[in-house]
Amino acid sequence: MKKMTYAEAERDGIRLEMLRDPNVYLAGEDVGIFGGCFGQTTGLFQEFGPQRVVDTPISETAIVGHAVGAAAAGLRPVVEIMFIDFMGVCMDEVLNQAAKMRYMFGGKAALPMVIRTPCGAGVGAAAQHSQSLEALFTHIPGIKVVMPSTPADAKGLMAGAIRDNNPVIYIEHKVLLGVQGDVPEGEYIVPLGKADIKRVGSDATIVAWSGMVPKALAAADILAKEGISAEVVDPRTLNPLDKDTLMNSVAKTGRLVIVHEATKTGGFAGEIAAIVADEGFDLLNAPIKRITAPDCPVPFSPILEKAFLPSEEKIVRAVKELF
Amino acid sequence: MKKMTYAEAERDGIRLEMLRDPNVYLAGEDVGIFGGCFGQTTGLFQEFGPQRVVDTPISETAIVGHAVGAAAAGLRPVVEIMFIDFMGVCMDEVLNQAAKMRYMFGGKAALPMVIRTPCGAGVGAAAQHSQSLEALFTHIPGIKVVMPSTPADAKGLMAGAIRDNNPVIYIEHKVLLGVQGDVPEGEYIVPLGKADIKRVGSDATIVAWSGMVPKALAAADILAKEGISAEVVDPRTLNPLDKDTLMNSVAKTGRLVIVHEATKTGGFAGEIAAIVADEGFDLLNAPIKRITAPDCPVPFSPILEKAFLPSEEKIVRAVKELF
Amino acid sequence: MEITKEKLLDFYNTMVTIRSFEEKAVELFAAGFLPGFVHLYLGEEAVATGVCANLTDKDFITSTHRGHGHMIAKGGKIDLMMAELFGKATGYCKGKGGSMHIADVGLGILGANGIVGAGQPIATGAAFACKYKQTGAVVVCFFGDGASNRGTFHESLNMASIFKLPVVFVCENNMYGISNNQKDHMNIGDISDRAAAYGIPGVTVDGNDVIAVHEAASEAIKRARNGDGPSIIECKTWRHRGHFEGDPSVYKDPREQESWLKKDPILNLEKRLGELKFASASDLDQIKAAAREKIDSAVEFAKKSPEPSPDDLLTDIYAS
Amino acid sequence: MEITKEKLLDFYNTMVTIRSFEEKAVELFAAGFLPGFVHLYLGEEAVATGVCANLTDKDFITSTHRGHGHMIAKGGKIDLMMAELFGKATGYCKGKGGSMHIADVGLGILGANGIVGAGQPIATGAAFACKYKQTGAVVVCFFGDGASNRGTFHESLNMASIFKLPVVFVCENNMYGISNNQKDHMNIGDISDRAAAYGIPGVTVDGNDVIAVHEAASEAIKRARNGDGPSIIECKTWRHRGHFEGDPSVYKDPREQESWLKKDPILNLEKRLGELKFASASDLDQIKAAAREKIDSAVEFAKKSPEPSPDDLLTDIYAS
Ligand SMILES: Cc1ncc(C[n+]2csc(CCOP(=O)(O)OP(=O)(O)O)c2C)c(N)n1
Ligand SMILES: Cc1ncc(C[n+]2csc(CCOP(=O)(O)OP(=O)(O)O)c2C)c(N)n1
Ligand SMILES: [Mg+2]
Ligand SMILES: [Mg+2]
Repeated sequence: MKKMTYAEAERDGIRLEMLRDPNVYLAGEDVGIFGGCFGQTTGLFQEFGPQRVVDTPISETAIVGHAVGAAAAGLRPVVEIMFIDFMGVCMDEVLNQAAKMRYMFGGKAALPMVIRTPCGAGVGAAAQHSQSLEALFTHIPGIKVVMPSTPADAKGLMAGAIRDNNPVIYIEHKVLLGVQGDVPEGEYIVPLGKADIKRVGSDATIVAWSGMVPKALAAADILAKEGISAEVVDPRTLNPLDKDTLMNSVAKTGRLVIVHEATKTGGFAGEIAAIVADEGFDLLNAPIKRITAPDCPVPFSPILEKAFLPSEEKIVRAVKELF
Repeated sequence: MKKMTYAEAERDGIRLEMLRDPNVYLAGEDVGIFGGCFGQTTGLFQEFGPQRVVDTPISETAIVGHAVGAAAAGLRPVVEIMFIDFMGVCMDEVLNQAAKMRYMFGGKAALPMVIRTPCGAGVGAAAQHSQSLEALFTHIPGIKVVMPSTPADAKGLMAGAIRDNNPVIYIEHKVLLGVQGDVPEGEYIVPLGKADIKRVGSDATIVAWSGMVPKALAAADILAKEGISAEVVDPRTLNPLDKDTLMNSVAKTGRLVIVHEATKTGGFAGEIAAIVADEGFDLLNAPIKRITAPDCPVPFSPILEKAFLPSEEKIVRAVKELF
Repeated sequence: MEITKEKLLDFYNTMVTIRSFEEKAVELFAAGFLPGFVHLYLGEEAVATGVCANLTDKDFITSTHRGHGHMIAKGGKIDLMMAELFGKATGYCKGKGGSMHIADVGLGILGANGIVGAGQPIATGAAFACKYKQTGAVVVCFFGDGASNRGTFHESLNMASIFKLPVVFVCENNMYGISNNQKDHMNIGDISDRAAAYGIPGVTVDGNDVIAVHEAASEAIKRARNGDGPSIIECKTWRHRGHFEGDPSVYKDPREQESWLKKDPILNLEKRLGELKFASASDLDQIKAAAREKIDSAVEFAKKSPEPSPDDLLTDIYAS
Repeated sequence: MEITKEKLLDFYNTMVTIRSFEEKAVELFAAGFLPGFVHLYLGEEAVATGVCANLTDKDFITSTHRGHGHMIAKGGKIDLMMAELFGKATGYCKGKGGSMHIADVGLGILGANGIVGAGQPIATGAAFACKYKQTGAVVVCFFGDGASNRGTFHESLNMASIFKLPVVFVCENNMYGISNNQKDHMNIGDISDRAAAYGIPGVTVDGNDVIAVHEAASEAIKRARNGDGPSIIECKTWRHRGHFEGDPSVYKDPREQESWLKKDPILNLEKRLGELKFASASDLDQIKAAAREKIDSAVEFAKKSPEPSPDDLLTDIYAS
C-alpha cells in the first residue's frame, strides 16, 4: 500500500498498462507537457514520449472518433475529454459509433477504448464545466461506465477499463482528484461490474458513487451517532450494474436512499429505484428516497453551488425519514 | 374535427403558427421541396417560400446552434433533425447552449425554439435510425420534451411547443406519422406539462407515451376481456411531467406498469418508477413493472426488430403479474 | 502510369459487378424483399473501383450509407452482402446491421455508416493505428459532397494533417445531399479546394472516368504510404437513382439526369476498351453475364438462408 | 480610412480600461476573491477594441471563455461585470454565470462561452435573425486559433456563406490553445486561409495594431451590412498571462514571451499617439488613471454587493 492522491493513482493505473501493452496510448487536449487540467497525466509525456502521449487539437469529435477507428484497427486508446461537459461535442461518436459498431457488425469488431473525463461541481466552474452526466451514458447499450470514488478504485478501475475489450467511459470526479488514500502498489485491477460496500450497516442502505461516497460515509457517521446503522454501497461501475450486491443490501436493511450529484430528473438514481421497486418491492419497509442535485444548471456563485450540491445533512435527513 | 394523419396534423400545427407569427420559421435538411423524409413538411415550402422554409446543409451542429442564436436574437425557429439518432451530433448545442443560456445569463435571455425530430423503430432502419432517446433530454434541465401519440396531440403539442418561450424537443414517432385520427380544426393548443388519460380504468395504471400508447391501449382491450380494467395514462410531455395525473391514477389503481420503446437501463420509466416508489409508496399494492426494449442497439432484421420492440402481449403479461 | 489490358478489364469486371448488384437491389426492393432504406451506388461505380484497385487487404476503408460499391471494390463477399440486405442470419452482420452497416473488418472494411460524415474520424483513427504500428497500410475514407459540410470533415482532416497520417479522403461529389444541390449547400465549386485549410494536396477528377480516378488515387495513396500525409481527391459523379429507393427525385432537372446518363462510367470504360482494342463487345457481354450470374447466385444464397433467431437479439453487444 | 484623434483616444481609453480590468482581476484572483477559472485578455486588447468600435448597440457579438475584453469593448457595464466575477447577486448574471458566462443581450452581447467554438453557430443564428428581420445589424463572432479547429467553425462558416449572412468571424490567433502551439494544432500559417473553403474573403492583420484591426473590421462589417455575406479576419496576437490564472505557461519559450511583450498593443498605440502628437504622456496617464478609477469603483461595488440567496437557486431556469 502506498499513499497516493486519486489523480496519482489513476495515473499509476494508466502508466502500468502502458508499460505492459505497447498498444495502449493516451491522447487528448493538453495531456502532454501540460499534464492535464488537473495534473492527471503529469510526467507521462516525459516517460513515454509524443508517440504514446498525444496532444490533439481542440476537436472532441475527432478525438473520440479517431479512438473508434484506432481501436477497430487494433490499438487500445485511452482518450481524455477535458471535462465531461464537453461530451456533447462527441456524443455521436459515443452513441452511434463506439457503442454500436460491434452489434451492427454482427459481433465482428471489438473496440477496446477508454474515454477518461472529469465530472462534478465544487470548484466554481459553473454550468458548462461542472456537470455529472453519467446517466446519459448509462442509457447507451454497448458502452460501460465506471466512476471511482477512492484512489484505490481510481487505479484499479483504470486498469480494468483499459483491459476491457469494450468502450468504457471512465468518469473521475474533479474534487476527488486531490484526495489521498491507500493504494495497492503494482498491478491492481478492480473488475468492472463489481460494487463495493464502503461501510457495512444493517438499518438502511445508502447507494452513492463518485464524489457522493465521502458524503454518504460522513452521513453514515452522523447516523451512527443517532443509533442508525447505514450501509454504504458504492456500485463503482454503473453499467454493468452489480444488482446482486445492491439487492442483498436492501434485503438486509429494507430501506434505500440513493445519492448522486447529478440532477434529479432522469438521473441514474431513477434506474436503481426502478430496479428495487420491481425486483425488491417486497424487501422494502419504506419509500425509496433520492438525494440529488435539483433540476438546475450548476450555478457559479459558491453559495449557490453549495445549495445546489447534495450534502451529508440532506442524506441524514432522508435516511431518518424512512424510520 | 377533421381526419388527418399524425404528420398532417403536426404540419397543420406548424402552418397555423407560421401564419400567425412571422417570426416562426422552419429550417433543416430537406425540409423544403423534398418535404421531409416522411413528408412532414410537404407543401410548406410552396406556401411560405425559401425565406421561411429553409433547407440547410448537413450540419446538425450549426442547425441547432443557429437556432439558439436566432432565438436569442428574437426569432422562433422550428428546426428539424432528420432522425433523433442524429441528436448526438448537436448534443453540445442542446446540452450546454440551448438548455443553459437563460440560467447562465441570470434570466436575461429567452430561447423560444423547437427541435422537431422523429424517433422509433419498426421500419427496418437499424441501429442508427431507430432509437428512442427521450431519456437523454429529460436529464437536461432547461429544455422541455414532448412526445405526442395521436394526431390531435401532434397538432396541439406543436402549437404549444412553438408558443413556449423555452427550447422544446418535439419528438414524433416515425411509425405514428402515417396514422389517422380526428383532429380539431383551426387553432388548437395542448398545453405543455399536461398528461392525458387515454383510457379510464380502475385496476392498474399503464403509463405509456408516443408509439407505445396504441400498444398500451391494445393491451388494455385484451385485459378488459379478462376482467382487468387498466387505465392508460399518456404523459405527452415528459418534462415538465404531470405528476398529479400520474399520482391520482396510481392512487386509484394501486398498480403501475410503465411502458416505453426506449431501452431499459437509464430510460425514463426509471424516473417515473422512482417518483412513485418515493411519493406514492403507500399507494402501491404491487411491484412497479417496466416494459421496455432490452439494452441493445436496434437490430435490422424485421424478426429481430420485432423481438426488440415491446408488444401488447408483454404489457398484458406484466399487468397480470401484479395480481 | 501504365494502363494494362488486364487492369482495365479488372476495373470493368468490378464496375459491372457493382452495377449488377445494384440493379438487382432495385428489383428486390421493389418486390419487397429488402427491409429498411436502400441507397444505391448506380452511376458512381468508377470511384470505388478506381480507388480500391490501389489497396490490399491490409489497407482500410470507411464507407457511407451508399456503401455497396465500396464493399465490392474492396473485395467484400457478395453472398454475405446480399444476405445482409435481406436481413438473414448468414449476412455479413448476421442480419443485425443491414445495408447501412455492412462491414468486413478482416478485409479492412470498417463499415458502411448511417451517420453522414461519421467515417471521417474513424478513418483518421485507423490511419493513426497504421502509423503507430508501422504496418505500411493506408486508409481510404469515402464520403459525399454533403458530408464535406459536417464538422467531422474539418476536425478529421485537420487532425490527419498535423499527425501526417496515411489516409486519403475521397469525396464522391454527386452534386446532391438528398435534395440539396451543391450550389445550395456550399459556396465553392471544387470541394478539393478545402484541402488548403489543412495544408494538404487536393485534386478534382472526373469521377466517371475510372482511369482518372485510379491515377489520382494511386498518387495520393503512394504519398500516404510514404509517410507524406493525407490528401483529398474529389470525384465528380452522379447518382442515377433517387437518394434512396422510393425517392422520385423531383428536385432534379430531368435534362441534367439525361446528360449525365450519357456520361455513365461503364459506357465510358467500354468505349475506352474498344478504342484500345482490349475487348470486343462479346468479351464485355461475357463479363457482364458472369457478373449477373454471381449476383443471381448471391440472391439465391440470401433467399435460402435462414432468418436470424430472436434468441440472438442480445448477443454481440459486448465483447468478452 | 481617416484616423481621427478622437477615435484613437477612444481606442486608447477602451484598451487601458480592459487592461486595468484584467490587471485587477490578476490581483483579485491571487487574493482569493474570484472563484472558479479566470481567463484573461491581457495583451489582446487591440482586437476587441478595434473590432467593436465599428459596432452599435443593435449589433451582436458572441464571445469566448476569454471574454472580458469583448464585453468592455462592446459597452458592457464594468460594475456588473466585476460583480459577476465575484459571484454577487448584482452581477450581470446574478452570480449564476461567472466570468465565463457574462452576457448583456440588450447590448447585443450574446455571452461569453465556456465551450470552445460554441459561439460560432450562435453568431450564425443571430446573423440569420438580423437578415430575416432586416434590421441592418451585423454580428461579430470572436474565437481563438484553437477554436478554429472545431467542427462548429466549419459548419458555421459554410452555413453563413451559403445564406450570405451578415457576420464577421474574428479569429484571435494568440498562437496557443492552452499549451498547444499553432504549429502543432494546424498545418497552416494563416487561419484566414480557411476562408477559401467557404468562398468568402479572409485577411490576416497584426492583432496588436488596433488601427489595422479597426480598418480590416470596418471593411468586413461594411461588407456584411451591405448584404455581401461573411468574412474572416485573423488577428495575430499574444496572451501575456497563462491560459488561466494559475497556469505557469511552462510550454512557452520565455524569449518568445519577451519579444511579444515588446509588441504590446497599448505600447504600440501610445507610440502612434505620440508620433501623431495626439496626446502627451500626461494625457495618457490621465486616461489610464481614470480607467483605474473606474475599475476600483467597480471592485468596490462588487465587494459591497450582496451574495445571491440560496433561494434564488431555482429561478431563471425556464422563461414563462
Ligand atoms: C449526421 C446525419 N445527418 C443527416 C443524415 C440523413 N442523410 C442520409 S444520407 C444524406 C445525404 C448525404 O449526402 P452526401 O454526403 O452528398 O452523400 P450521397 O447521399 O449524395 O451519396 C442525408 C442528409 C444522416 N444520415 N446523418
Ligand atoms: C469544446 C471544448 N474543448 C475544450 C475546452 C477546454 N479549453 C478551454 S479554453 C481552451 C483553449 C482555447 O484555445 P483558443 O481557441 O486558441 O483560445 P485562447 O484560450 O487561446 O484564447 C481549451 C482547450 C473547452 N472549454 N471546450
Ligand atoms: Mg452527394
Ligand atoms: Mg489561442
